[in-house]
Amino acid sequence: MSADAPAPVKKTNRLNLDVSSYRGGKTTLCAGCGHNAISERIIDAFFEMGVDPKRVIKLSGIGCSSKSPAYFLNPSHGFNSVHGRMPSVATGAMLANQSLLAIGVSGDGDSGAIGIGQFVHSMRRNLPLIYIIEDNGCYGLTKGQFSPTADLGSKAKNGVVNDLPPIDMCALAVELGASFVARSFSGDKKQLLSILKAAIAHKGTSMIDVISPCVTFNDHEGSTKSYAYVKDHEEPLGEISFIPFFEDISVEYEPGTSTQVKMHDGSHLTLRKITEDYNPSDKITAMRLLHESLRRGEFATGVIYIEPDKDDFITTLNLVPEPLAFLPQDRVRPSKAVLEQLMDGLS
Amino acid sequence: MSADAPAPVKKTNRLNLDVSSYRGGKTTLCAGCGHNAISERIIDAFFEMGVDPKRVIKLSGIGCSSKSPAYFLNPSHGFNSVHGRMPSVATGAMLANQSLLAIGVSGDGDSGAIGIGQFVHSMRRNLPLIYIIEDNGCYGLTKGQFSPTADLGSKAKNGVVNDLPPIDMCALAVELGASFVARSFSGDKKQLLSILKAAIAHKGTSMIDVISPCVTFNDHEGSTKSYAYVKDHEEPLGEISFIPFFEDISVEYEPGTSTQVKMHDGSHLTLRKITEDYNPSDKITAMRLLHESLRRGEFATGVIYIEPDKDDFITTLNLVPEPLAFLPQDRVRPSKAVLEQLMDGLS
Amino acid sequence: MSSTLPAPAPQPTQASSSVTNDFSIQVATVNGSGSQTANLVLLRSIFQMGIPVSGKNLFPSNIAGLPTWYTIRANHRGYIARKKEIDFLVAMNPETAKDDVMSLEPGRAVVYDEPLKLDTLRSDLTFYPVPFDKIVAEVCSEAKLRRLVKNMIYDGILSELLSIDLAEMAKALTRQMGKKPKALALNLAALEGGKKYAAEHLTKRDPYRVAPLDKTAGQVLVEGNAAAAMGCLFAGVTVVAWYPITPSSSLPESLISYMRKYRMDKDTGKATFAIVQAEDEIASLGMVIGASWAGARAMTSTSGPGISLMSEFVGLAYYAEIPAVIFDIQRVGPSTGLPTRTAQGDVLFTALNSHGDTRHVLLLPGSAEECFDMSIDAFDLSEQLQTPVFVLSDLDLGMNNWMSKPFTYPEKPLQRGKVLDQEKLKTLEGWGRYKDVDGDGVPWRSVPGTGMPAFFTRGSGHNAMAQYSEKPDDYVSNLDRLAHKFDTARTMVPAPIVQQDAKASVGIIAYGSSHWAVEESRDQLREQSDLATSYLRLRAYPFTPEIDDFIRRHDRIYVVEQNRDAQMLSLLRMDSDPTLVVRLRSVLHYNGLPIDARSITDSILAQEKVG
Amino acid sequence: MSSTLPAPAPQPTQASSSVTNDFSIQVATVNGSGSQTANLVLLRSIFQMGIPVSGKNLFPSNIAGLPTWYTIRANHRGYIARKKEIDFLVAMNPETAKDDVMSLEPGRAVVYDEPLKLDTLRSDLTFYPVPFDKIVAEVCSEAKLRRLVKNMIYDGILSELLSIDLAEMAKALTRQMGKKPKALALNLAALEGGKKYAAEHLTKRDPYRVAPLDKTAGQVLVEGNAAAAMGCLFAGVTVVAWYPITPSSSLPESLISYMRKYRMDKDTGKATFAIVQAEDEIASLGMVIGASWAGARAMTSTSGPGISLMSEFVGLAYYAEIPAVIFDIQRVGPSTGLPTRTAQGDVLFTALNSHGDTRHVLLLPGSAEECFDMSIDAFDLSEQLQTPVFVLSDLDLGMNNWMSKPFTYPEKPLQRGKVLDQEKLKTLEGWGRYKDVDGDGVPWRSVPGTGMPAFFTRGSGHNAMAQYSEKPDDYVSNLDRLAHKFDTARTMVPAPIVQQDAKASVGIIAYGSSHWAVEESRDQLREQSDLATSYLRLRAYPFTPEIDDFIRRHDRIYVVEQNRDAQMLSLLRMDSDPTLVVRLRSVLHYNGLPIDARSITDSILAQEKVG
Ligand SMILES: Cc1ncc(C[n+]2csc(CCOP(=O)(O)OP(=O)(O)O)c2C)c(N)n1
Ligand SMILES: Cc1ncc(C[n+]2csc(CCOP(=O)(O)OP(=O)(O)O)c2C)c(N)n1
Ligand code: SF4
Ligand code: SF4
Ligand SMILES: [Mg+2]
Ligand SMILES: [Mg+2]
Repeated sequence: MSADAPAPVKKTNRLNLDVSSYRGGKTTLCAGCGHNAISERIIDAFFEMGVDPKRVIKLSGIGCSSKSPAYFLNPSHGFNSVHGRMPSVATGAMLANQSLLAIGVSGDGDSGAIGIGQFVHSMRRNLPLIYIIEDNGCYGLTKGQFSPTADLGSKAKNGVVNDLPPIDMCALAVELGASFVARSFSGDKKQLLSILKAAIAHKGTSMIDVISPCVTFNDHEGSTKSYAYVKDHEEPLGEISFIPFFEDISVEYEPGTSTQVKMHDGSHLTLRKITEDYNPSDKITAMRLLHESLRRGEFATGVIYIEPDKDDFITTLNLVPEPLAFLPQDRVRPSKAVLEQLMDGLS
Repeated sequence: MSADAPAPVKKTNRLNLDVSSYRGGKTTLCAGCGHNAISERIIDAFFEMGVDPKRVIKLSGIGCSSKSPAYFLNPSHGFNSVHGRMPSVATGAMLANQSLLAIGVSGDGDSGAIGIGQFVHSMRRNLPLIYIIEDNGCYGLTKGQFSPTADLGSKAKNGVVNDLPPIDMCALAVELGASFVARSFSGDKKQLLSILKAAIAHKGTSMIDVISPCVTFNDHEGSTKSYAYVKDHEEPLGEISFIPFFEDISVEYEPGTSTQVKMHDGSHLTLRKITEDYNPSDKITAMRLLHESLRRGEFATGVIYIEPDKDDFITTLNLVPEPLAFLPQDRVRPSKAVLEQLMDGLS
Repeated sequence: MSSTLPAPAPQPTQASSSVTNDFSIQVATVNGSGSQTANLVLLRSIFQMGIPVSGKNLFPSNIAGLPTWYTIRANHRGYIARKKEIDFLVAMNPETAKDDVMSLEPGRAVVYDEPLKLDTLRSDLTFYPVPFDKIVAEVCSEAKLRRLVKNMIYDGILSELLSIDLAEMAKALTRQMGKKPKALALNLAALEGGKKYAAEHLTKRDPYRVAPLDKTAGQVLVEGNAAAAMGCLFAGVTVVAWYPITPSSSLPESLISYMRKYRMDKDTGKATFAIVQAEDEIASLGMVIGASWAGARAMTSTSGPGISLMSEFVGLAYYAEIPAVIFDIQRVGPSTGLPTRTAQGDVLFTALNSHGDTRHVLLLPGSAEECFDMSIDAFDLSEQLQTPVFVLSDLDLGMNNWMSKPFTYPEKPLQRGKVLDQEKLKTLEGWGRYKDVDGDGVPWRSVPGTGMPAFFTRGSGHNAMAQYSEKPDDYVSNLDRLAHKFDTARTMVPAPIVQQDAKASVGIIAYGSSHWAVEESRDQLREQSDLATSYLRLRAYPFTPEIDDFIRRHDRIYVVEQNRDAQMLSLLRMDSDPTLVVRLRSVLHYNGLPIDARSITDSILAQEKVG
Repeated sequence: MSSTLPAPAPQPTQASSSVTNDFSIQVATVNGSGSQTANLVLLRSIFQMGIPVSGKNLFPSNIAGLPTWYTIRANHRGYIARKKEIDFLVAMNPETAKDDVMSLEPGRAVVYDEPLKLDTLRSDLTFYPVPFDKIVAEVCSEAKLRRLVKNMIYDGILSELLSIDLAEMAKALTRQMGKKPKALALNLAALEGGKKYAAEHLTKRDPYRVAPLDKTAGQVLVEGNAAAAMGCLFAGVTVVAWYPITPSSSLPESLISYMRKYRMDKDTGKATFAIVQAEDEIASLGMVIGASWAGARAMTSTSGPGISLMSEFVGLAYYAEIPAVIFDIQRVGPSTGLPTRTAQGDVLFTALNSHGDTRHVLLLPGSAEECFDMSIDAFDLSEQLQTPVFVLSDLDLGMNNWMSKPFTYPEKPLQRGKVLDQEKLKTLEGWGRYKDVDGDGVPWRSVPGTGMPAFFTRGSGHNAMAQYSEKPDDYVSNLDRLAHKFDTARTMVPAPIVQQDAKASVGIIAYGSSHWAVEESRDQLREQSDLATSYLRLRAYPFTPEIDDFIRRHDRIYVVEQNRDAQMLSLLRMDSDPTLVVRLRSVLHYNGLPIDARSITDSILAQEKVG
């Protein structure tokens, strides 16, 4: 099945779970908040990919965005940590149990301001983590102050004007070595769903910056994070579709007009090109694309950079395949002989 | 005078100060440490530019590199702050008194690890600050652990191998909007001196990443931060020379073979090109250069990116020209009438 | 303080036919529904009628759609602490209406949205059903505006039921919406619509009413954070670095609007200040330290989580002796705790903040007026002592509306402390940054850009001349001088305010926003249990000698505070004369709501019984 | 502990012709000069001869070129605390030689580099000039190696002058350089060269000498940080996240080498552990919290500045009830203070760490052996209590070489605490993450990936079922349970060790590395001032009942600690029976050097005089 034929058609997925096993608690976010739409897509993606929710962990920092893990995947353990530190908590959890599938939800303030340090270093490590930034250019939960992704010159309700250029989280991620970098829009159901599904199949860090309008504080005229603006100014890299490894890919195959990226788990990501040759596996191309669309006041959306075979952090650390958390005592406490040997060395 | 005719020829500079007014305390760093060479160049640069040392403030974080401000410019106030936080302290000081000239010295651990968050945001603000990273790929002061600029695969004395790709501080700085980004080598007297002099003339943030071998912990075979390695692998962008505004520029003028950058204060930076057309004012070009030389295991040295007229943070904040620190009471405490007006509004 | 109020009059009891100017109103809505205007109009109109009043907003940690309660208390004796019992409920929120009604004491009154059918729930309450949608439809044609206007209707209803002068409501409304004539007209219509409906359809059956009084003349209504921001404005702050966090944000945000209005240079139109929203709290304090080091008056404002992050820098500022004014608008811990609930939980953490041996000056404002005054004190003390000063406010004091005397203009000029200049330099033979030339432990500082001798600023690795030193004796003498400086601070901080009752063997010690409940509780203790009490209100740390004296004068001391761990009591145990420690007892309130008098009274009486 | 030592023998006095096995040697060099090997050989050879010995390295905060002092103390009674007076000086550092010599007591001895001409400085010392360069030239042809070999020469000299068996030195040297035959040969030659020179040119004129004893049989020499690392190895730690900082780094770095040696999976050669050098301390603790939350045994190690940065996360872990083992190898504050000086200055800051109401478990190792044992206890307690546990060591204990009994293999299996599984789930009707089903305040936790019911982890904004709640009652009951859990901790932490002297009216309370100086001081007090003392050594916070009992049994209690602010005394004042507080007095040592017995003795005697 492809993103073109949306989930609802099927009643249950390959685990015979229906979509309700992927839903979460009732949202406490504002009606119309982009974050809610993203939660919906996350539910669809995990459902359609047939991921066992008990294998999933949901982590976040603090913010409206960081509240959202409570609104999807109820059967999964969740951790609403502290502001800007989701990446370190996710890192620890994955080191403890590599068999988990981690999705981290953060905000542009959470990741771009206080959390930029952990953002930088987690991108560098290529930890197995789906890292979603719900990007609304403001601090929603604290009532709309500018975040580091706010537009230069945009004006807040209290009349304060933002006088600093925005940080492009995608450009940073590419520069720092993330192996899957994408940008989408909370309102673009089809694209966001395909990207999320590809991210689930990806092995290392998938950093997805999702423009997600804050209808309460940052949906005003002239804000490039407003719903209206993004609708007009997004520049899709072309159609994206994703075929999980367990599905027949032939249907989607349209040679010539598309690049195919074979994912780590054997599934395929197809980018059907509309613009000039775009090669998502070249950093310089990715950077140029981001800089140029920024100059044009546009958002390039889609999968911007991908390096499917890059070693993830678990591989780099050469860990035993079993979860470290559950290793039995005899594998983690050396024998008495070892202690004696150590003592001899000191006597 | 140009960097080709080095300082010692002159006895005193335009302030009639001799070089001793620019020296610092006796170094406590290891003999042969790259950081010492950098201190020497800083002394020369401020002396040759005829900067009044009483106008200068020296700031740093913590590390061997961060100790070095004690070893130059004794007549200047210095602040050895906490690990990774030099940028915020420098920001506060410059906001308090914009008439000061701030030089911040940091290390690759200080700025690349714990301090990467403040690094990112200070680059973004384009604060008037000469930001020097004395880059040795390790934590010298804590005895040689890897820093985030350490080479992938390099081996520390205790046998631990670095398994993460290095962060390119110059690429980050360019991406984040620093208006003057350069790279040099502690051993390259002539180039480093010209770059420092240009930085002194520059208006916003000048970020200079200086490869500075740690002879005690990171000078071994195969370290790209070792003296030997850098000597072989640096790829200068071409000759650089700098002409302060108060000196006759005609002598240096060599049309055709060089780009001239007119600095904010009217002085000129000349890049004589040896390689293909290099345009230091284009971000994409700068990024490509950095990525490609990295791939080749080389360091591109010289001025990598420059945007001389970008507004600095003081301008952005629209501050009165006088130092805020010294404004008299009548300019900072509103009148009794104002208080009454405020009280009426509340009664 | 109520010490400035007239002698207590007997409290009216439920029995009596009418309860005038002594009851509480609770409006239960959902946040984001725009009830704020209606609630403020209600508050102000009662205030304008001369009745002492207070308003407390109990809001959730999200932006829209969750339950919010706004409680207004009117009290002729001037009690403005939270009242535990609700007398008059306005039930607008379907989600909580049932619980709200069930939790009332018998005899109370309820205005509710008719469709909720609350009257079936209990027979011992007075119910007033109101068809809000019907009324709103009549006064407001545009459907999408109705949600907002709806709230103004209950103001109209209450105007009729509680005899709140409609003219005062109109006046209060006008001052808020003056600039938006269309909205104003609409809301005025809603007000009248509500009043009209009540007059025609509801018959008054509850005892609560307001009657004009003269107890608010000359007073103002203000939030503590706004008061503190004004204090900073008049303290001549020049560099502000902050990071948003509830309940602190409204302090720097108010400050921004005041500064943009009153601190732009007349001639050039340029700013005589720099306000930076930093990337986090660590950077905020770093900027403050850098600015203070370079001679500016600098501050930051945050809440508990920010204090935790600032700890390393706080220690540096203490040892390097750099001024820094830090506002901590306290909320309950930890970071993903309840950001919209109040507490006094950072007392120990701020007093002892950072690793190593440290002690910090705390200022403890107990009123909006003190939020203003102590903001100015904070800058003076911080520069005079060359050390960080924490101003400990809290969510209740900072974000709620408080009745207050108008603030008095600071007559004392800015106290910039010992900043080295040419003359001073001459008088000192051989200046040293950390030399105690005056015997008060406070050295003379040289500021960059003044032409004064330079020095290299570091933590504790220095001698009196600010040269790097690892010598044990240099370290000890520096630490001892810092301790001595803290004793100097003891002589400079605001003294406690003592209300001594000659015949009292029981003393109460409290601080900050607990003050108002303590005042009321003391009246309750005296009038209802005739227990006489003396009262000492702490206003600062380090403790001044008055405190031990006060303890000495009483057999039992109750330390009242809003935290679980008796944090101020712990500091008192640490610092007081050891022989007095046995007299100290504790009254604790830590459920996240502002403390109320009844809880204090009950706790003290219970402990007094046990003896 | 000296309680395990034979009955005290009279101490030899300077007068007596010879002072055997009771003196201190100080080697003054510059760091980076490679003197470490020579000093360790000196230390080990004396140790191998059966004489109790300790070595303390007093080093600067840089890498090379600054003065360093290494002091070795040999003492037949087993006193291994720092000795204040230096008896035998080896002056190799021109920069400090003069001061070093001038600070000696009369009658002491000095070996010095001949060109320094120190003998002219004083006439009341015994001087031994040695032409090091001349000797080194003879034994080492390669000029560039001489700098390193030079140090071995003074070992040879001392072997002759102090009658230290050269064979033992050779043995000690071999065990260090065994793998580098060339270097070994060279250094052996230097040793002999030195001894030969001394034998031929120096005549013994000082009283100090060592003679074989049997007091070190079966003992080991080890650094506290290495001991703690071994503890973590045997505690079965699986996730380690750290950031380098002196004096902590050697703990994780020793751990890395042990883990790579003993914790690689036999069959696959893969790691049964993950050790991450994080970008900073905040990330380090974040990773530890994430790992513990996911069920791993996780730890970090740092020093004061790191603790400051971790404060926010510590509070989260306390409220969210997540295990975390945090080693704090204390140094003096603040961050740019003296990173290479020792202190016990983080006691209050760790016990009360983070904003809001918090209390943390502290373990206080007093010996290398306890560094090992308590590392294991820390993981057990942290998982059993589901809360952070701090292990407070310090630079002296962590980085210096200590004589110790060999460590005993842990018989008790890993205590993983209340981790929910299928059986348990059945027995609980309706599991709730924060339900106190066992009455000890410790709830059952569900770990992701185990198939157990999921929950959403947050700070304090939750009810017993881990659902989001802002209800006042939920908040209070959660806080009260956490307080109750801390009382449970009280029953589980290591009890203090008490040495009761029936006739003592004076008690001493101490902890951590102060222990050894206290042991010695008690002998001094008894023998020289015949003041009998009892002694309680604290080993953990929260305090157990034994402590109040101990205080009750004595009129005056001296709390000995290495900080300025009497931090443990403050905690005792906060937590003890108020009637006992008057008995508490303080003995403080905070000059950055390890505490010594004489300072304690003098301070106690002085206070006893005043009475
Ligand atoms: C240490 C700390 N500082 C500040 C805060 C207050 N705070 C909560 S959320 C937030 C910003 C949220 O912005 P963003 O991450 O963009 O999320 P959004 O609400 O916009 O979705 C801030 C500053 C906090 N919780 N902790
Ligand atoms: C908060 C904190 N963590 C750790 C340290 C210990 N520390 C001091 S310097 C340093 C790293 C220095 O590395 P770098 O910045 O590269 O400077 P270099 O010594 O290599 O010149 C560290 C980790 C500290 N001082 N403060
Ligand atoms: S405030 Fe903005 S970001 Fe937060 S929930 Fe509402 S719309 Fe979403
Ligand atoms: S350790 Fe390395 S960085 Fe530090 S002073 Fe020595 S050579 Fe320089
Ligand atoms: Mg946001
Ligand atoms: Mg470095």
